[in-house]
Amino acid sequence: MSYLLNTQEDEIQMLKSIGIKNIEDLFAHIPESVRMKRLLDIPAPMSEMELTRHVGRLAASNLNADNAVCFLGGGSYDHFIPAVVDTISGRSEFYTAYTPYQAEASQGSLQAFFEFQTLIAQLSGMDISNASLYEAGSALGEAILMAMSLTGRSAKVLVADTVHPEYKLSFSTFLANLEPKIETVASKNGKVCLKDLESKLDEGTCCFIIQHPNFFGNLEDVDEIARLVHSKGALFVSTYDPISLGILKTPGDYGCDIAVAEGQCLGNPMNFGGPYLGLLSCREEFVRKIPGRLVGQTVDRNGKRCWVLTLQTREQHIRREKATSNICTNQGLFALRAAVYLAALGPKGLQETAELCFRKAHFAAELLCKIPGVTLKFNQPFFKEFTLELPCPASHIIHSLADDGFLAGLDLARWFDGMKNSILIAVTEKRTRSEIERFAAAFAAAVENSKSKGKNASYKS
Amino acid sequence: MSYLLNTQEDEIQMLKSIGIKNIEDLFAHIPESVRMKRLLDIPAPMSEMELTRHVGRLAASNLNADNAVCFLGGGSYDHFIPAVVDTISGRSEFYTAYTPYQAEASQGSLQAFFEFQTLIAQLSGMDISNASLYEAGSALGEAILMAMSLTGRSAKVLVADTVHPEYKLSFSTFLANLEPKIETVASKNGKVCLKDLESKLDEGTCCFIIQHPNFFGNLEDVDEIARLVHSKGALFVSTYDPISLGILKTPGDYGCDIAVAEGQCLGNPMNFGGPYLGLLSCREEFVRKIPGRLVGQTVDRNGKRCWVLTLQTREQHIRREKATSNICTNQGLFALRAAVYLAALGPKGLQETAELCFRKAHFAAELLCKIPGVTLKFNQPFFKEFTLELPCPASHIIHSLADDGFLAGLDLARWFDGMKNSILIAVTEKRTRSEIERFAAAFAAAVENSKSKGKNASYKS
Amino acid sequence: MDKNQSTGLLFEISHKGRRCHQLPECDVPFPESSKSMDSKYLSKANLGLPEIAESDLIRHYTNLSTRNMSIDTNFYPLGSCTMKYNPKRHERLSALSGMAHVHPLQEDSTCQGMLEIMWEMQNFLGEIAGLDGVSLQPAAGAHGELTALLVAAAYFRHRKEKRTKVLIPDSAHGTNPASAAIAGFDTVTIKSNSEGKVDMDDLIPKITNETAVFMITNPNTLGLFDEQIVKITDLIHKAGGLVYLDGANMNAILGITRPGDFGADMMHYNVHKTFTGPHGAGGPGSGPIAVRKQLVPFLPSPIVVKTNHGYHLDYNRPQSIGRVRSFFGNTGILLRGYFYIRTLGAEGLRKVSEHAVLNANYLLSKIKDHFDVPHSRGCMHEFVASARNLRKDKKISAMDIGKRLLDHGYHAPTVYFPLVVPEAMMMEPTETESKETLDHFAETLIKIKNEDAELLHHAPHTLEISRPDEVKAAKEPVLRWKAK
Amino acid sequence: MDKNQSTGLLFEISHKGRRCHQLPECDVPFPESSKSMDSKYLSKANLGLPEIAESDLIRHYTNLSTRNMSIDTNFYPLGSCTMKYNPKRHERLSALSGMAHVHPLQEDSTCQGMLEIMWEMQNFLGEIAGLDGVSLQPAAGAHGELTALLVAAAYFRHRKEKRTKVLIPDSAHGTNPASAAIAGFDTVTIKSNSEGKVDMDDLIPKITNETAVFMITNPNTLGLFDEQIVKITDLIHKAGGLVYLDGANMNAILGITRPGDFGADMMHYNVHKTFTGPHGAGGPGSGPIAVRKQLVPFLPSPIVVKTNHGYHLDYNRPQSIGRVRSFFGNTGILLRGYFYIRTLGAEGLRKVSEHAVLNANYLLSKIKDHFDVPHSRGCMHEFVASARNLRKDKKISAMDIGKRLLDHGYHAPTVYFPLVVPEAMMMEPTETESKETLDHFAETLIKIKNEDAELLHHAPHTLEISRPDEVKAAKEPVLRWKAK
Ligand SMILES: Cc1ncc(COP(=O)(O)O)c(C=O)c1O
Ligand SMILES: Cc1ncc(COP(=O)(O)O)c(C=O)c1O
Repeated sequence: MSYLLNTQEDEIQMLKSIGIKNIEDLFAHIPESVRMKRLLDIPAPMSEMELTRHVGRLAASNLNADNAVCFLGGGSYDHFIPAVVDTISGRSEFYTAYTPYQAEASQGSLQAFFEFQTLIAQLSGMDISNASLYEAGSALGEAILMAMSLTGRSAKVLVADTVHPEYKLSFSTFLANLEPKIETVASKNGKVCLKDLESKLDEGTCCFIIQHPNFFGNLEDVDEIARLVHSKGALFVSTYDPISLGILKTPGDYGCDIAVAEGQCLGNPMNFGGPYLGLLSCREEFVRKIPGRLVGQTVDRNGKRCWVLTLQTREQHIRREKATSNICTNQGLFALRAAVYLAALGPKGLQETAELCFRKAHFAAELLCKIPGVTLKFNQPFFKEFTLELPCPASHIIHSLADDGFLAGLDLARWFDGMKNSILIAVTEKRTRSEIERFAAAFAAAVENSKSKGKNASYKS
Repeated sequence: MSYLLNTQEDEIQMLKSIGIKNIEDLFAHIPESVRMKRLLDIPAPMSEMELTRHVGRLAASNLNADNAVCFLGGGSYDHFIPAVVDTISGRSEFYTAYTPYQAEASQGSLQAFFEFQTLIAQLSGMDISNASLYEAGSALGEAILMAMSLTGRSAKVLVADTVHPEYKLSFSTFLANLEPKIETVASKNGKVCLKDLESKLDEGTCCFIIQHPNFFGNLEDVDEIARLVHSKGALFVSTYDPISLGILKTPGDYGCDIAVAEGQCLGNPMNFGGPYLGLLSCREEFVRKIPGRLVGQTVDRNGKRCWVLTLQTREQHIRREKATSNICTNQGLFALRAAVYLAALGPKGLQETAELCFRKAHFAAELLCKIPGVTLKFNQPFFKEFTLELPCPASHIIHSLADDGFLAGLDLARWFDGMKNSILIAVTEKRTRSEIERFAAAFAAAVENSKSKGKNASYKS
Repeated sequence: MDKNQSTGLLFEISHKGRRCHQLPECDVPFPESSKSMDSKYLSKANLGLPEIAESDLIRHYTNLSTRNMSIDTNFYPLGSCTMKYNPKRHERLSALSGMAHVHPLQEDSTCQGMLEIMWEMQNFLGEIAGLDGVSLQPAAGAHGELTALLVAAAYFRHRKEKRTKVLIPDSAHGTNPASAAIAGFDTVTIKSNSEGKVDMDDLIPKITNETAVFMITNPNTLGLFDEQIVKITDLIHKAGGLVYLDGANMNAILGITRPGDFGADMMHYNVHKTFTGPHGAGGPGSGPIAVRKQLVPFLPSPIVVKTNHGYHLDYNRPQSIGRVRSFFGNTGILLRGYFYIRTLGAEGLRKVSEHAVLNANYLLSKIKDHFDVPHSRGCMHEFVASARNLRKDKKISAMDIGKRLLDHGYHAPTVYFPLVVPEAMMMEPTETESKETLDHFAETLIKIKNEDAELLHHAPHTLEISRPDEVKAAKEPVLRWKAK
Repeated sequence: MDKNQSTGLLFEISHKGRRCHQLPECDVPFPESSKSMDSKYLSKANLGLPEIAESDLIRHYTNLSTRNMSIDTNFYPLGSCTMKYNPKRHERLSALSGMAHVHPLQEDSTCQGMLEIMWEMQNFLGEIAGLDGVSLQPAAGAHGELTALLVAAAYFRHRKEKRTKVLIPDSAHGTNPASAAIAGFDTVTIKSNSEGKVDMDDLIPKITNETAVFMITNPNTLGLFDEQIVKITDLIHKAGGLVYLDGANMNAILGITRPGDFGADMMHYNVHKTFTGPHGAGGPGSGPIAVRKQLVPFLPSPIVVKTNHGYHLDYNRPQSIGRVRSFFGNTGILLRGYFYIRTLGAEGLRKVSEHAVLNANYLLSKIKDHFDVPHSRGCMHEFVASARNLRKDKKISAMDIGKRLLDHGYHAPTVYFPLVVPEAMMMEPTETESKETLDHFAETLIKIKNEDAELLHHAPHTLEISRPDEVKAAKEPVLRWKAK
């Protein structure tokens, strides 16, 4: 198998034109000592028919949101993806183009990204957005760099311990060799402890990072937090759930300075973790510190409106080590998908989606809490995700529900010792009443079962 | 749910411009007596999410060539469809365009159809091809009309009884109210009985229709047949399997006058029977009698090569009752798919595909014939399909193999009494050795089982 | 962003030795038996198929595609063709393995989901038609016409009535007379009156005891609903004939009035028009027919029936005309029609027609002071303007206007049909276009009308090609590429 | 066939009350608890998202798409970007439910198929690199650079070595210094010599006991394989430093030579280049890294391991730097890379590089008598021509030539990079283009060179737009649409 075009006859003519005898001569200047004397150890080639069969078999072996009912969230969600999103992102001219360096030959993508920037700014209630970053975790890293250079403070970064653990791990690694130390603000009953925040905020603090709704599903006291953070001249960085903005107020509404989000939920498949879509929007005055690509409007020679990549003096290919970020390839196609998704939903669609998530999540929570020994871990307002305390290890429930065809939720013991019996459950607009009811029934059975098991044998999960 | 664009505000303005009060007024001239006073009795509307769930459930309930292993043929085959075929036929500009009446705005499709006509002519070894007909059965009807007007004979149409029964039924209905009577030429050991053919051919015979490889999978004595048919001045109409031409000689090679085929196997899914693709190609001199669309090459005002629909004086919209055919909408998109398929395979690909079919079919036949009581019904050379004689009703085997995840083959009792124990089995290039071996094993078990059952209870299928 | 690259013919860009689709090694031993194939059967020469690599193949067709106008890129007011939007969810769902890869000859028990859909579809189409029985078998509208006429012939044969004539208005689509001829009938043309409707004075004397079928398109090809319909159908019925409705224009009357209710005994649907099957640059379509009770026994076989053992295909129909094609029908298009009907529901279907008619009347209101529209009263989902005066005054033809519209990114209306209107321009906006689009289109039409005639004669000026030489194409037909 | 229709901004074609995606009625009772949501959390104003119907949405984007050049429509010799053909089977297979809809936090036991692929992918990339450990986590090349440098920093920290400097050739891509800075290192620039390779006289004195990493792109951004590489890596190793290979140019050396074998200790891949992930007009990419044994413990977590209970994600890696992003990685692009590698096999991969280099050298041979190519000796998969003389003689810049190429349906080469060549035009044809395409491209280039300078200054002349005013864009940035 190969995708080559040139045949042996072509090869001969081409070598002649080049003035060499055989293909090996092309590599003559590579030191003999480091040239490979054998073939790579890679399995034999496969025709399309064989590959299709092989991959089909592997795919069939994975539980997924189509062959199972998904209540698993924690930053990646099974929202419905309208067919139009796939149709449009499937246009060759969009997905087989490179970054739009040649504006004249890229107006399609440039306009689409300009629309994306506008949509994200509108959605988040901020002034401006960039053209995408990798995903939420690294985007928070970029936001912190931004905050440092904006505030000139580099001593301390504060983060709520209700932020997604993987986000925290990501930006901590990101900052590992830079000045600021990262301090965690404790939580109380599943949300930021304002006292602890107040005590930790100081003149050296460049920013405070929250997630809202937070990792456990709870809503934070965003207004109070904004007040506290700003009172110390720090920047307020909030990580939001784009879908939640169908009913919740925007980061802009509550005084956020840099808004970050995971855009997967906007028409992008869960893809076992990627590609995803890092969203970053902020105040207009931060424009020259913003990381990543920016598309700007201008006019051509004839005064016709058009779009170009702009403010590139921020970027690595011009600024090199002084760039605001090292990002080059970003998430173009997924930004396009998110734009199509938001345009397809429109204001009413987003609101209805958010309301369905909200109502179904609360319906599910009520049903599940009817199970003896199962309670909401925090009594806080939540949106589409909530944490349950179980009378048994979450891992038991998750394993046994997998056999029943459910992706049951997230075992919090993965990151939090002492949360062995806590499970995080997400409910999207896709879940029907009957799915939720079947889920609750299977859940109850699993709890029963595990408790009884628990009595005699006390095996490790 | 609706796909309407105009809102109530729009409606009001539009009604004003029209000069009426409300939408009902638009229908005022429809006699009150025949206006509907109620809503249609149609189920409640469904959102995309609901429809997707509903259709997904129904689809999952169907056995198909993806979730089962397909040995079922009889005119519709599970050949592999390369991804490029779907990608190209998925281009909006191809599948959401109408018949290319406006050549200037349709050069894409027109060139693609011109290429299709060339490909089918090349493939079948004939001079020219039209731009597609519905499917093979009705295409044979069109071929007969053609033959009648070409030969000026309308007394008799001869057809081999080894032609697909549904094709025969189709063109018989087609000709029901026209002059010619249709006579069947008997078969001997699974192929045309030349004696019977000779005896039935006469000066009133306009054409003789065969299928090669024939319905039972066997190859016909095409050269002898051609000689006989032409000796009586009749036309030789042959129905071929396009895939078989990777190794078998073409209708053109064996002196066929009008070549017809089912083009489903050329990159088109089985679709529970349609849309399919009727192929018709013939000698150059028949051009003004050919049914259906024809794309021709010409030049534009500036002498640039281009393509148009041509010889439309044959067609219904000009000729009305005198047209060569009543066809209007044909199978454009599937002709495109077939063209892409043939171009993707190329000469080697088609040959390799045919060889794989041939070898795997023969391998399967040998394995199956090792089962006690199972034999080849005809000892004739065959291509990818063959008929087995079983020691039990085919229907039993088919039912029980369905439970094992096989589409086992075709119960010939469906059309031929006295063939209760005969099954027609097709093997395409997609079938792997292990699938064939598992099939043979399951087949053996089913035969065993059915025989023993047969002994005590002799239930009807 | 096509620049004439990779759009030579496949055969011209073919290059010896290139491959796209490649196949696996054969994994079965070379069977004894297969040796036995006599060389007399085997192919002689190379088939001369092109040899092209995957990347070039994709570039070839992707660039070709951009030389088409289409619904997804342009407003396409092609009269009589109902070029409405094709929902993308239909493409996604009809591609599911459980839909696309079901074999037509599977046992009923293994495809209950498919049969359920087809059974429901039969009922939906019967209900919308106001008729009693449905066959989903015909592959397109013309095929439906022929099938229904064959049903009528069988019905009369069964009744031992010798009826040989089919009456067809002069405004009818060409497929009507063509279908009648193949069905073995003689056609009799009925004139249109000054209003573009059936001329009763011409019709009445032509109704005789030889009259088999009267084929009417209603709304007719002028986009007018012929309110004489009840009277007409009565007359035909009294004379013992049957009335056929050409359903190409059903988009105007869904849930508003039903053919069965106004006297039609048989009809076809164009699922690819009314129920939005993509047109695929010329098909596939689907042309199911609905008929009145007395004709049901004669419908093609099989038909889907529901029993308490589930759904199955009923072949046991002794009076059936048989088959008009192999296998079930153009299922893939029927599926899209089913998805559409289930998406819209009864209200939605009615709104389709309300807005199809609203849009046509609105467009008419915008242009009627500028273009001559001979039969504008009672316009339904489309109307036919005429360039006859423009032709007289400025030598501007309907074709000129159509071609010039292309320069503005609009597909041309249907021109020179129906034949009863000179210089006809038949415009059908459909319900899936916005007021803004119609406003811009109307402005453009009016602008064009006032453009210099020369400019129009040579239009289009901005497309891939200028006007093709159709005469040359027909005089010296070149229907295929030939190796030099 | 786009005619400027429906390509106003989404916000300009928005129309109050229009809908595209509509949702079902809520099927659950209004829950008690939900009432308890305090209004202080709830949104105030309308978000101002556009309101567009499905048909207009599709038309908008379909028409927009035709304003792009792309691999599927045009030859795209954009140097350093490896714009090779993206096989369609990859799109089909990565869209399977069992691939696209797998949740990243599922239990390992429920996604063994996915883990098997990722485990194999780790091994493939290790083998191709000649290195010992692989992390699939980085989202793109730059992310891979940063990740590897963080690994290096952790390694030195672990060894209690204070090494603060990263040496980078002046021909390096901008992401190298940018990544080094974020990883907390100081960058030291190394000059290129007259041959466009590392200037050893400049390098050697700059190697000190503070040297942490030497970052090299080899083949370098001039498309040259620096044969000093073994000597260089020895020197760095002797000084206790590590060598990083920027793998953007791996398309030139697959199976020919391995970074690990010529002394690199760390590298990143651009799966979206070398292993043909579609570029998506700017991503997504995937930038996995491979490292030498001593660095493996510091790689990000998790890593896929195979045990006799199947595959699982190993998080238990105490020395790991942690995560560089949430979740596993850009799996969707890794899948495409896996499909590609499985399709080609060892021979196929080697042939990719052989033909990538063959094509570049062939193109070079066609134009080198017409264009000045400062460093043509030992050209690999790409080369850099210079318009400096044209600029002097005819005032024709690299940009002018690039823009003019667009008029001929070719995407421009990479211009003004690398910085070490004035008026640089970096051309990378890749292996998925034919000799014919390269011939036509070369002819066109030569033709353009001899065109009138004025014509070139104002090129392109045939595209959607003429040259944009970039200065205005940066001076008065307009980064979003605003309601008037
Ligand atoms: C009025 C009318 N009748 C019949 C037909 C024929 O339908 P089809 O093209 O589906 O065969 C058409 C469509 O072209 C039509 O417009
Ligand atoms: C030489 C080189 N290094 C690094 C990169 C950065 O890779 P990515 O764009 O995937 O972040 C690129 C691609 O632009 C490159 O060409």
